[in-house]
Amino acid sequence: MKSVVVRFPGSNCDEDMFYALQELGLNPSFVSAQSDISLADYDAIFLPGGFSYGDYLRTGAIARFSPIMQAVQAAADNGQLVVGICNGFQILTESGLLPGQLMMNEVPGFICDETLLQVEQAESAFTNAYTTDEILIPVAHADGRYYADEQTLADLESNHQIVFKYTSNLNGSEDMIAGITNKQGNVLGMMPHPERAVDPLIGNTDGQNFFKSILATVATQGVN
Amino acid sequence: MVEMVSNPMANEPNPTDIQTTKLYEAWGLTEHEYDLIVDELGRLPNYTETGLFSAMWSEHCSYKKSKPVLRTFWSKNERVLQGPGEGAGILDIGDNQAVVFKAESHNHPSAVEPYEGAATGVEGILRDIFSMGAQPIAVLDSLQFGDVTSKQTQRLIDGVVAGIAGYGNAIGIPTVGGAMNFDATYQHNPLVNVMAVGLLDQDLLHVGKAEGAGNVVLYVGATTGRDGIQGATFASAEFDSSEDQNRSAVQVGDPFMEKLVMDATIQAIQEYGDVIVGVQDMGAAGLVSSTAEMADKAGMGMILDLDQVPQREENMTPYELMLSESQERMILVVKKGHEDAVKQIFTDADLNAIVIGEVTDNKQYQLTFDGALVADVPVDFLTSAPKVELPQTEPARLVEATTAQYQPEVTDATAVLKQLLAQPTIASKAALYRHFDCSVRADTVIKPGGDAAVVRVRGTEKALAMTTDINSRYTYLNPYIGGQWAILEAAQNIVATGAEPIGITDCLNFGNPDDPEIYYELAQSVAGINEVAQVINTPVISGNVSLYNETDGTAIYPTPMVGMVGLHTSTDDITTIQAKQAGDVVYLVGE
Amino acid sequence: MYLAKIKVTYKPSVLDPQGEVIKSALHRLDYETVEQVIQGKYFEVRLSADSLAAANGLVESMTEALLINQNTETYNYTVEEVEA
Amino acid sequence: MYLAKIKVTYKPSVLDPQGEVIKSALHRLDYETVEQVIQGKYFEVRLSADSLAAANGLVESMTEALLINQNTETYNYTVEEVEA
Ligand SMILES: Nc1ncnc2c1ncn2[C@@H]1O[C@H](COP(=O)(O)OP(=O)(O)O)[C@@H](O)[C@H]1O
Repeated sequence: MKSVVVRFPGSNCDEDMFYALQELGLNPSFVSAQSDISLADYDAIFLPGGFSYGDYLRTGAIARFSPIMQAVQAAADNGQLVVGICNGFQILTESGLLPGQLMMNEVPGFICDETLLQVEQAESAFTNAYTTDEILIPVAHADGRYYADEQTLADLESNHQIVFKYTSNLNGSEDMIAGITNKQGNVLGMMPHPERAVDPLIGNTDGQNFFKSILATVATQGVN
Repeated sequence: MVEMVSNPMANEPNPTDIQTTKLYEAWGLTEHEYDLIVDELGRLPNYTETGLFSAMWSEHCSYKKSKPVLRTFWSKNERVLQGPGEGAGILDIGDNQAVVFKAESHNHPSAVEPYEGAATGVEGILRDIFSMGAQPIAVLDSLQFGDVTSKQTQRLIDGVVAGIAGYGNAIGIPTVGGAMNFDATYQHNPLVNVMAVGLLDQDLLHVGKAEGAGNVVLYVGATTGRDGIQGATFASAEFDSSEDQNRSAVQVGDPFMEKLVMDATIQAIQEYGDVIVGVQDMGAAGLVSSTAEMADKAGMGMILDLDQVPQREENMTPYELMLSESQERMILVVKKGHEDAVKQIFTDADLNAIVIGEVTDNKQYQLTFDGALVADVPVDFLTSAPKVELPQTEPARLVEATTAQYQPEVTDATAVLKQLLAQPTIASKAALYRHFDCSVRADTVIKPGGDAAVVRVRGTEKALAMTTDINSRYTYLNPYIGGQWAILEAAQNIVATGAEPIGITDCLNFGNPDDPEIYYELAQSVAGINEVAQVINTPVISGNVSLYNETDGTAIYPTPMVGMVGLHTSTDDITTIQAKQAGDVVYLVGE
Repeated sequence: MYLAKIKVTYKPSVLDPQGEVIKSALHRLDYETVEQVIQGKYFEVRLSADSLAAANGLVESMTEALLINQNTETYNYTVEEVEA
Repeated sequence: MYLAKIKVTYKPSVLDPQGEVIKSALHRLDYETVEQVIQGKYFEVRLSADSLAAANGLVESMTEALLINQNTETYNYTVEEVEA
């Protein structure tokens, strides 16, 4: 298993992600968003949270054009796992790797909290290790309201692409959506932060199984 | 490139005009101070030079009025690696690691422009931390507002909270604690104090010193615009609610740029610490204050070529370039010949990194502009404002105060408890601190909502507890005891998490010190803090002074905020505020 | 040199929470006759181009490529020639 | 019913970090002839008033009271009569 964390200018959860991957055995390294190397060697690619390019213009709008994004696109097409957390999710929707868009919270303002998520897809590449269907995961965002048109929402539902839903709608997301995958199921974006919930000292370990699921998926599929 | 239409200095008053119109008085210099300058230089200072002195001799930069009191602070023990006088203070926490912290006020800018004022307050305090070579790990605040039901206060709270969140969240340093108090005394003069805590490898410790003639002065970060010109003087003047013209002193922060500057500065120190002689952030009175202080600490001179300073606006004058408080800028002094390697780190991050001058051994502070020498003054004179000894008198209200015990009558304890809990100062602030990202970096063990916050030191068994405290009503009733209370409450909050208090910073928010009663309050509160500091072994390693917190002649309550840090040697010992289970016994300890 | 002025707004079907918040704030300030507030973005872009038609083309293409998200936003713009 | 369109921009001396970042992004996307980008806000406000002059007055006063920050921003606006 080899994983990589993409650092955009303005990423600020890159180290948190790295440590979580390291602690759970996903063998991470870093790559700069400004480089245009291939990511074909990595089983899983992580786009971390933060404020890439200051989140100026729109969240994720400028990061989407970073040189590394071509390699991310290629990896997604190739069936490797691609995970965008928070700002990473925003980058994935802006770049069209995931449908819809993340918009300003229904009540404007940044929210830092922990929230209960319903695991909607127990068998997905990112959730198969969960044994309960409700998990508590930290959230920290101002632009987390998932929006998509009706057709897209219906497709997400019927293709089983909705992986996590909020149990109470803290930001006004359509259908309480907290995280989705692409149709193939190898690209995931979610607003909550599982990487902030892996360490007993911090008081929450519900994020561990997220990473264990990815490990298990890679082990069985043997992507690389 | 823009064409230089004409010499931008052409319209500046000449030295004689400055003397006859007493322009310097509008910039905060007294006639006596001006005469000292004329004597020392042996000539009349020009416009640029007068501007340099007005900024460097302002209370904000020179502490000329508060210094006699600040000197009394106890600031040495076995842990202290760096006491007051640098960007931030530093304490040894073992394993070759150190904790770096400081508090800062941004009261006046926040009163005028709550969002940007608070945001740039966070920004400035973070720069103080990483300019020492440390990685910031946490931000705390201490906010004092007026009547919570007034629209004006609500606008201030919204702006200040959004500003702290907007900056801290984006740069990715968690805001882990703070305090928010309400009292009519702050109605027109809210207080916005922020504190930042950082972690340092002792080998990487850097201070703001410009040693070694010939070494180069490297400017890194954002371009210089006309924002915040004379901000330091502005911070050292009383507010008059009838004037709005102070508004030109507002700066806009750019957390994205600061994140790049922070990461690149820390990387440069890690990789090239041996050739980086000194590091200093540009805060109050920007370029002049940072460079002159660096030269003075090393006993050196400095010459700067202002044509090299990257400019955001056209036709800026030397005066404007030197006094601008544009944010996200740093000064590095680098051993001659090594500047290219250091520059590379910044240019790789798309940041300006430009040699603007060099260290000299003639002890003069010299500026050139458009090929001509536009300022030439002795460094040590520029950085040592004439001392001011101010008189103190015990305030009449204290002399006259009755010492009889006030006995509240409580007939319905439930009703009183409910009333207390409904007090804005006592009520939960969760709806507001929810806007602060308290868990980014994934190291926050105890979040807002407890006593002190606790942040672990990753890779070790250690953790740091931190808190800010003040009760200005106590200080108003008795400045000495109020000072004692502030530090004791901080210590109680630290101890409640299981940590040992190891040091403090402070933010001394007072009215006009020229009023002997106010100077008395200042001196007495400091004495109160100081006494307890020695008893509990928490040296005062950094701090900040904000004077002239008055509106139309009425001062705020004396508000000496204390920020304290404690050390957990084992994360196993961290205790939280929650009641753990039914049946547990409740003890009351103490007298 | 050309100056483009571009106004970007949400498509009508998209919730605009800022607009709602501002409307309530205006009501509280006694501007009670305000029926609706929409908050959008406004850009001024100075660029050189060979002709007004070329400038128009550039502005449309950069707006659609970067300045707006076509899922949720629409725009209109003007371009005028200005002094360099 | 009147429709006001209000464009708000930073005063020229105020740092516009967004504009700078967007300009660099446009350059990277090969829109190299872009010299300057300013990002501002755009509001559309629907309101009723007794006359166009009254509407103009209301718009100016609400803009200065709430929509802009007079320390850092300036604005211009138009008001037109529209169907209710
Ligand atoms: N402005 C603020 N920013 C961050 N945290 C805050 C703020 N105000 C209060 N808090 C947090 O709320 C909790 C209680 O605050 P406070 O009422 O001031 O407590 P106390 O006076 O008991 O220390 C503390 O954890 C404190 O850190």
